[in-house]
Amino acid sequence: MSILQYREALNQAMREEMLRDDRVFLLGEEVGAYNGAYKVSRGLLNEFGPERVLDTPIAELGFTGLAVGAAMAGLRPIVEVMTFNFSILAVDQVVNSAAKMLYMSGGQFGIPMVFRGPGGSAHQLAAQHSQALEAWYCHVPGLKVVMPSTPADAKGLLKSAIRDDNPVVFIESEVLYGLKGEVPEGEYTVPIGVAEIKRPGNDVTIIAHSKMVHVAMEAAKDLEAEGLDAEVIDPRTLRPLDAETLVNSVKKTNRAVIVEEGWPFCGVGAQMVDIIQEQAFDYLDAPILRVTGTDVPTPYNKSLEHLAFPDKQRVVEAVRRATYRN
Amino acid sequence: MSILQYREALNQAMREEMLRDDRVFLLGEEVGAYNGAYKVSRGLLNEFGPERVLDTPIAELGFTGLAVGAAMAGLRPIVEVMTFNFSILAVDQVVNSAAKMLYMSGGQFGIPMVFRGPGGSAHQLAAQHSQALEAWYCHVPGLKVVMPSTPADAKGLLKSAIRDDNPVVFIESEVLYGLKGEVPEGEYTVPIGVAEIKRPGNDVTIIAHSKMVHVAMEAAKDLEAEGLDAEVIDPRTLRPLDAETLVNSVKKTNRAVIVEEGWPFCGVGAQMVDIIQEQAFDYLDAPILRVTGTDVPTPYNKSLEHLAFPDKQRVVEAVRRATYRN
Amino acid sequence: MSSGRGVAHATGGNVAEITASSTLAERARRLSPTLLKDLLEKMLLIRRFEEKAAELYALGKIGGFCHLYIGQEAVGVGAISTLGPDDYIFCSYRDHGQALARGLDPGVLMAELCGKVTGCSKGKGGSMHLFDKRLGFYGGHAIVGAHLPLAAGTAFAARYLKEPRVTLCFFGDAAVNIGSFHESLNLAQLWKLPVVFICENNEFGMGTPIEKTAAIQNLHERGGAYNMAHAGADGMDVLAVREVVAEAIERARKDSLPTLIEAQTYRYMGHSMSDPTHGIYRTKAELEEHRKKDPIKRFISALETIGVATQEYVEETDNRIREIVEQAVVFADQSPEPGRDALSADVYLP
Amino acid sequence: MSSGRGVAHATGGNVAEITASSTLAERARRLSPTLLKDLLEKMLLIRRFEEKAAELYALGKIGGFCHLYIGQEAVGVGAISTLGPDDYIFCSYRDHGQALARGLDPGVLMAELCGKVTGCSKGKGGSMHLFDKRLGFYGGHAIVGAHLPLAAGTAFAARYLKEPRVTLCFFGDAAVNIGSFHESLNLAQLWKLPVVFICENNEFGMGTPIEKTAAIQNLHERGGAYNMAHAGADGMDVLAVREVVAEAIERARKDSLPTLIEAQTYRYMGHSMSDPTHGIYRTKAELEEHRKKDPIKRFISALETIGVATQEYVEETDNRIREIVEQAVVFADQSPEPGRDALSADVYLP
Ligand SMILES: Cc1ncc(C[n+]2csc(CCOP(=O)(O)OP(=O)(O)O)c2C)c(N)n1
Ligand SMILES: Cc1ncc(C[n+]2csc(CCOP(=O)(O)OP(=O)(O)O)c2C)c(N)n1
Ligand SMILES: [Mg+2]
Ligand SMILES: [Mg+2]
Repeated sequence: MSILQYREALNQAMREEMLRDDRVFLLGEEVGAYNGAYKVSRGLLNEFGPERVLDTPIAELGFTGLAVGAAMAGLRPIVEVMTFNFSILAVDQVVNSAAKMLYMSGGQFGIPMVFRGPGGSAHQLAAQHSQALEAWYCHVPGLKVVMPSTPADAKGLLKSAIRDDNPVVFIESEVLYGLKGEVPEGEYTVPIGVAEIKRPGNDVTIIAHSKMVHVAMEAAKDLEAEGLDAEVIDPRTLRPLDAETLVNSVKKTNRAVIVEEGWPFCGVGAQMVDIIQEQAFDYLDAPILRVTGTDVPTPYNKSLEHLAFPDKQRVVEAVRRATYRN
Repeated sequence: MSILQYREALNQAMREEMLRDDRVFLLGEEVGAYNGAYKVSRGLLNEFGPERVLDTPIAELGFTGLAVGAAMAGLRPIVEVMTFNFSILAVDQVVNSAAKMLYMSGGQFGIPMVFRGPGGSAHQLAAQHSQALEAWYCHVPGLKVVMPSTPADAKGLLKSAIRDDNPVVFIESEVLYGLKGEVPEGEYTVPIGVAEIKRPGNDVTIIAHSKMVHVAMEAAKDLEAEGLDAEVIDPRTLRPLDAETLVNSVKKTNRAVIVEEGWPFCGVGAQMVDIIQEQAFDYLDAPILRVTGTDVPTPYNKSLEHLAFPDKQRVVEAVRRATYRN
Repeated sequence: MSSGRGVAHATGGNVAEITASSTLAERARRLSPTLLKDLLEKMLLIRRFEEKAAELYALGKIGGFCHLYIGQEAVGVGAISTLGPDDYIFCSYRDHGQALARGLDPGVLMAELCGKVTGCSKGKGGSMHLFDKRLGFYGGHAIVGAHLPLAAGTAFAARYLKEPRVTLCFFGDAAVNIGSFHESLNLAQLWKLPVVFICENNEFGMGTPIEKTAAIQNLHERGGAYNMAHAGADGMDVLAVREVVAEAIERARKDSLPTLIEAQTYRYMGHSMSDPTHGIYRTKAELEEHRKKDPIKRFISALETIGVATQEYVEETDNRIREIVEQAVVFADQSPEPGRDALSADVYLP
Repeated sequence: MSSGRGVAHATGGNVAEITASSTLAERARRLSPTLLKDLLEKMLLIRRFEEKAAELYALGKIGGFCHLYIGQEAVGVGAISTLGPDDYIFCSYRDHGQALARGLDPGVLMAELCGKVTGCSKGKGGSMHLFDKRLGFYGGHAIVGAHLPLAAGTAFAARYLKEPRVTLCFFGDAAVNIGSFHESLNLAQLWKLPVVFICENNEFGMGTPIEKTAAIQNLHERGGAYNMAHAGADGMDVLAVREVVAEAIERARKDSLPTLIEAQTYRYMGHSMSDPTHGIYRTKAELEEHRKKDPIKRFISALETIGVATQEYVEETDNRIREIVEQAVVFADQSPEPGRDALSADVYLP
């Protein structure tokens, strides 16, 4: 094991896969000479040269489409969107080209592409630069959606994503880039589609992904002090979702709280609620509760921004309600 | 009452509102000289002239943004997207400009814009021309999302949408354009945010919007023959959702089936499940079931396409399961 | 056609002038009879195939949106005749003609239009989404402008893999106003990608004349905004198209540089089978006027002039092609539909 | 600058040559001292304000992304000095300078940067989203290129309402490669909208030099692709900017026609406060070289040459402005934060 930052883990994953397979290349704004807006691609231009690490114009739709075309011709592009806010500009190519190509060509053209970058809110970036759009991508058949919460998962899942023959939307977290954690030495991958139980428990299941995993873990610690033993699950992949792990946990705890940073209406948590209530209806002792981002565009002001996103306290309160302790 | 087609009802709504308010204008591809790709704008160019009915280039992002800017300067644009498939190209302007402008300007700039056109599948239009994207728009605070299922609602809701001071995403149905129905004579509107109980019943609540309302009504008829008395509710507006009407119905029937044409994962139905299970948990006698579009890009072949979307039979079966009659 | 510093210019400002210098027959004389006959056969095949497709659409055997190529045959046939077997082709939804020009079996194409499992996209793509990987036929894309970046992508891959493959990308006049046209052309020139963008200017995007939507006269001059070589071509003259495209293909293959070509052509049918051929946006007289410049008739008369084809030969060929099209219908009719399993197949690779 | 059929051309191919013909001082002589002093004061105000903003950012009083305008003052001040009170302005996220040039109160601006309720966007927009409806200041937009169509929209509204209002739209060099630039310019020319697009070419989009991303030398020549009048201007010369923009504003106001202007300028600071001023993409020497062409110093020396300003006047003015900026900080500091209710307010109008 070595201790790495989340961004270093991602960097290692790309580097190792580029060494392993010539067809893997990286393109995006500032990924080359500038080493990436968030320094995730540091050193890659130096090591692999400008043929494999390409600084693009600000043209998300164009360069994402170019990557899809390159994938049709046998390459394995990694597209870095500077942040997922700008992925909205490219979303037509992700949905209409990447996700549907295999199907509408009757199975001829798979698109082995990774579409990655940071999603969600950071610090006071305001309405247009702070949104968690995973629910949109999760809605679309043909895509896989991966959101790692630790350096180890970041590395292992990104390597799996690069090797996957399907388009993978890989959403990182800007505020986790500096997070340090243990990462296994040497070659290893984490499979797409498998959730992880971060903390076993018996009284309630808390499901959270990406940076919310850390909020959930903190809440679980506080709850422990109150005598509540929470099981925390990180789905890691949102599509395909490891429903079995979620449902089995709820069958054991009989209660669930789902935490996400995104907006509430039609969020990822709603889909989890749907699955759990359908598959574990008879086990539920209370309604499943959700803790989500507030249903507003993100405000700039720091205190308002803080109110806009889930925090430990709100998770603790939801768990209390779910366990009828309030 | 007069009998009108759904498209005629929409046409009347636009015409009346354009007569009523000079600031209302229409723009989009083929809306003028060609009378609209689906003839919804028939006659409007003739009556209002090229200053108020504008044929645009194929530039969804550009002309939608232009409409948002025009709204900032006091006009009340109606943007016709030829179909909602192409709205994906404009979605940045809808989400980042229209929906957030009021908020990020601290309340200075409301965007009174209607963004309308047909959504969902039609007949064998294949993967890129058949998708129901309402879940995406419903996810976004700052937007309202309206989906009428009858000529009367089409007219009354479109008039309300045009008068609304907020951006309204108004999703019509291509296969309903020819549908005839009674429409009140003279001036009238249908309020945004109010569901309609299309058929009262006691045994199960079926919730469906847009063209799925008609599928649900047919299913309800079949179910009646089996001795099952279904209540069918058309939310009409998806955002803001009339949760109260839905929840009250389920408190009465204790069971719910939700029908939608869109993809299952993170669909609108998932959000309804979330709301109902939270607010009517103790009333539910069975898991809430969903009947959705299949989780695949839409195939061209007719029989496959038919399999890809909910039909009466699938709704009937879901109700049987929800009432433990299978 | 020229490139270089500043804004590049076409040899002729107006595309109509481009081939005025020498007649079609004179230019034909320089080419082999085999090639000329092949071009004629391809154009005739497209014409007869499309006429039959219109019939099957009326019968309900073909569904959805179906955009015919009648009138534009010279563009697809002339342009594709310059390609090698490993080159890539991208099209919009108006893609039957190019698929046939590339050698897609008419039966396989007709089967796709009829939604049969023997179709080139297993009946799941339909008219707008024809694909044949082995032929380098990379689709059939139905979002206006969205395949231009894809074409830049295969061109990128060719350069990346150091393969001498060129990409040819067809699109309509109305596509020059959408963002992805701009982004793609800029990327292609910037990264020196071996791609030829060919705009089939059939004067209309659905019912709207291009002058009403593009703030420039000669569409190919938009290449100037990217320092890209660009040229116009008479799209009703199969050899003119061939010449202009051949030069661009060479530029792509030898120098790894893109070109923007505008082929001036005309569509005889409605935008798609759901639209009228005329009435709102053009008169019948206007349509008839254009039909007189028919690319097939013009080419036949040139071949007759230089003695490569006789009237009998043309008739016989036409009959043979009609028979091929009949057989294509039979093949499509007799082919099975995809099974239920097909619904959920091909969403993900394992 | 010229428009007309075919591809329009600028008077000078290279923007650096544009104002070489007469010196800044000579041109200043033709203008009133009041105007000249106002221009100087505005530029100084921006410079001092931005320096202070950098300090407050370091102190953590300002958060998020904060893009300073230091070095580019002549563009905003020169351009906005040509507008009438009812005209519209749109900016990218790099918008402090234009807001001050338009007359936004420095205290209100500083309060916004500090997220206070007295800010021009009630503390909810922040640095990237400055809005002031009464001043015609229509934002502050943070998606590259996304405000160009908005600007076409207010211009459309002016024409629709038959109001003589003109829209001025600022954006960066790197924005010329995105789709909405293309779509907006085409629409603006097509519909003859009274809008002036002004590209502030500060040579870089974040850390990438514009030559690496735009396949054309002089960005304003892209106007040619839309038959749009276009011109370059020396963006380090406030009067040069003023002249070129004034001509474009007149074209918009009188003839309802758009113009694309490229102002050649330079940013002294990092892309945003999170980025280094130099190191990866430019050397310190390069930066210092550019600082020598400082638009404020240049303007001061011209005003001294023609006797409009003395050194004492400049010093005194600078001190006065520094005091204004101090007061702005005091105002911001003393202003309250928005209350909790603000979180869910302003999402919908009733
Ligand atoms: C982005 C987008 N907007 C709108 C449409 C609907 N549409 C399909 S074809 C078409 C006209 C295209 O005209 P042109 O590019 O000239 O090609 P042609 O059909 O003449 O071959 C339109 C508006 C679409 N498919 N994609
Ligand atoms: C569509 C989009 N892509 C990427 C970004 C991230 N981004 C913000 S500013 C910027 C550089 C813009 O450079 P330029 O247009 O030259 O303006 P400048 O910052 O130099 O004023 C980038 C890439 C964004 N805001 N929007
Ligand atoms: Mg056309
Ligand atoms: Mg710049």
